Amino acid sequence: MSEGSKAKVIPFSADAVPGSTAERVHLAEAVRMAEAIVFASAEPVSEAQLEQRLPAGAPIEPVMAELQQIYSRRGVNLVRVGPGWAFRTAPDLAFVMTRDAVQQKKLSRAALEVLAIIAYHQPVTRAEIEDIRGVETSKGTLDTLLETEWVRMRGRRRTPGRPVTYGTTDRFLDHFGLEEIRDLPGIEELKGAGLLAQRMPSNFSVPMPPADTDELTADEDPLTDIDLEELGLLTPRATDD
Amino acid sequence: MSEGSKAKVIPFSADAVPGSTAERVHLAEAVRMAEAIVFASAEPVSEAQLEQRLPAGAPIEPVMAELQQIYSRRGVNLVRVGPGWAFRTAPDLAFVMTRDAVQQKKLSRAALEVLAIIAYHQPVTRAEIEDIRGVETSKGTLDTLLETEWVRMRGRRRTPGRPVTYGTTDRFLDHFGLEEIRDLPGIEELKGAGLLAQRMPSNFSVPMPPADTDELTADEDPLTDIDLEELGLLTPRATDD
Amino acid sequence: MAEAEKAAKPIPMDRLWADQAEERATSDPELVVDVDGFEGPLDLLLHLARNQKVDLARISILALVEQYLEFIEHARRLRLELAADYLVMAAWLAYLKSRLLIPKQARDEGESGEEMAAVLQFRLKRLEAMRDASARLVNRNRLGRDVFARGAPELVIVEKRNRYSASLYDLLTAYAIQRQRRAITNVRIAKRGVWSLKEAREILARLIGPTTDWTALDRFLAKYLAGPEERKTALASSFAATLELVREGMLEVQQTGAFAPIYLRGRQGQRSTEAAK
Repeated sequence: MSEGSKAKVIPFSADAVPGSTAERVHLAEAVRMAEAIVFASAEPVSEAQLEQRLPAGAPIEPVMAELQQIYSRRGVNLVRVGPGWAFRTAPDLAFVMTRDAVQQKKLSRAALEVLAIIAYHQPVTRAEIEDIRGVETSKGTLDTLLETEWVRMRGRRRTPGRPVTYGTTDRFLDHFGLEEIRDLPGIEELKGAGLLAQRMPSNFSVPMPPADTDELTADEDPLTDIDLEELGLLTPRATDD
Repeated sequence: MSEGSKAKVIPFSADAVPGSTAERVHLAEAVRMAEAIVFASAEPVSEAQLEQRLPAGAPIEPVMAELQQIYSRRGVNLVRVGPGWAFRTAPDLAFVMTRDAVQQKKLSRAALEVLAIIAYHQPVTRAEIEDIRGVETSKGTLDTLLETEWVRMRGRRRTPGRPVTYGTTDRFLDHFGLEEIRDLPGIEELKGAGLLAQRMPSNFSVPMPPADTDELTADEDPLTDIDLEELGLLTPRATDD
Repeated sequence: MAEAEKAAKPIPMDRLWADQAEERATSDPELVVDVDGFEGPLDLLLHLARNQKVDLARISILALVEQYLEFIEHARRLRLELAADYLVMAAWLAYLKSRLLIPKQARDEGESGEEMAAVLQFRLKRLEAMRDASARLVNRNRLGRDVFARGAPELVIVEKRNRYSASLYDLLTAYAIQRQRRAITNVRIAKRGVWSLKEAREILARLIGPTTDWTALDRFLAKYLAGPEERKTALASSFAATLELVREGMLEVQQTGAFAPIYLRGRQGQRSTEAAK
């Protein structure tokens, strides 16, 4: 134990309740018992149960009040759960109770292609992506891209079937070190970098994405909650809501 | 750790212990986190697990020492169990807790004796156990002990026949409220009296059971899958596996 | 054996153990023991040693040996079946007794009686120590009996997360390769490397529609036959298409000999069809 650590101990104050020394000792003992009982119980412990198990005459209310006070600033709090008492992790520490299991994954070639098409051609529908790539895009690929949070559903195209349009996110810009989406290299830069052949068919072009990817284009409708429900991204609301 | 949670984590400098107010606040926060993590678990939490979940650089040792100190006189204590930490109700409150006691399978006298021999003499082979007891050990007795998960096969002795060696588990420590094997009652005196030796010692330099019961001794080999198969603890693998 | 036991009024071993044999005074007229209750001869010896009510260190091994041999003798008289272990121990103890009683000879080999006795003493002490240890162990504050773990452990939520990595270079390469591949594929399609039957049929139907004169197939297609590579596929497809159109009654076809030019014309009517034949 380090020498300096005692100073940092947040004391459990046993003298919160006035009274004679003997009374305080008894109260402190009852507090310890209640603490152990609630700790070991699989279910919240009711005051009636506590009364049965604490020494006769132990004043349940001040005992539990004291215990709650003791734990109020600790990593674990004493809380009321229904008719009983239970210990629960302090709400502000909920994050330590979740453990991330991060798996490094490389995007598949197909996913990279789709991602690039979404970046350059946004807002773009799935059918349009397929038209550009000449092959079907599996749902898995789009799901993966949505999971990366680099791609999002932007809205719905105002055409028959109202297909969802996809676009990139700020996280995308962040990850790829772009200040704005228009920083994506154009056709000449791609040629210059040797990524595109010098001689491309005359009708070949690389589109310029919209300056502001957050703004919907004229032929897009915003996604509504109903849309999100349909897409399985929102659980349907209770009807009485 | 998730991106979101990073924001909440206060970074730690390893030498934060005796220092500025800010450092003390950080230590107190780490204490709360460790408290929440260990309190939430019924099983001991290893220091390795704690290290993973506390802010990077949080000094585990002073954090746990402080937490142990905080809880030393409470109805619930922080105890060390082998490589881990756990909260357990205070032993002096056993009388209040009888209601929670679960009916435990009663071990036979023979099983208890074998358990003690394994605990005090580990690593120990079945032949050595039999030598101490002067009687054969029924397979059922060892099975029962293995079933309790207090005893495990540790490895194989590097002697002819390569007999299996037995030792205790962390669960054994937890069940009997021991920090480590060196805390077994009377082990020092027994060692001093030469009673933990296989043969009557001519000199009294009797080696102690290793502090780290998980580490194989110089004359032990680890158990392999083949060994476990032989011992009927693993089903033989399919050949095409 | 069961009968013999009954006759001997055996003392249940449990009780013997529980009492630590303390109250089972040596005043008992004779040693009556349920041998089944013992965990082997060493256990029996330990029990007998304890009956001496002295520290094992100061125990009289000779007295102990005699008691054991007496017990075995007694059991034999009662025709108790004893496990071989007990008999082996008896033989060894008889030998030990002889060594203890007969002074060590100068040329004696092996252990002296005292050394053998010391070993026995050691083994008894060691067994007793383990027995005491097991008692101390079970009387500790045990988890689930005296000491308790958190009754309602809170779950640690494991969030499985994938972190994806890709560089801008990966992204652009994938895009460029993909777009380029498609662009070139499109160009090839524009060249129409292969005539499909459907295409040939469309072209034929379009070309022959207004024509009533016999025309060589080659000439119809002349302007489509860009190079020698296309000629074969165009010819094959359009010939197949021709046959299809003839069968459907839209075309008439004639050829004067093998490998001679094939002449086509739009169908003129029933009469001309017969004439063509």
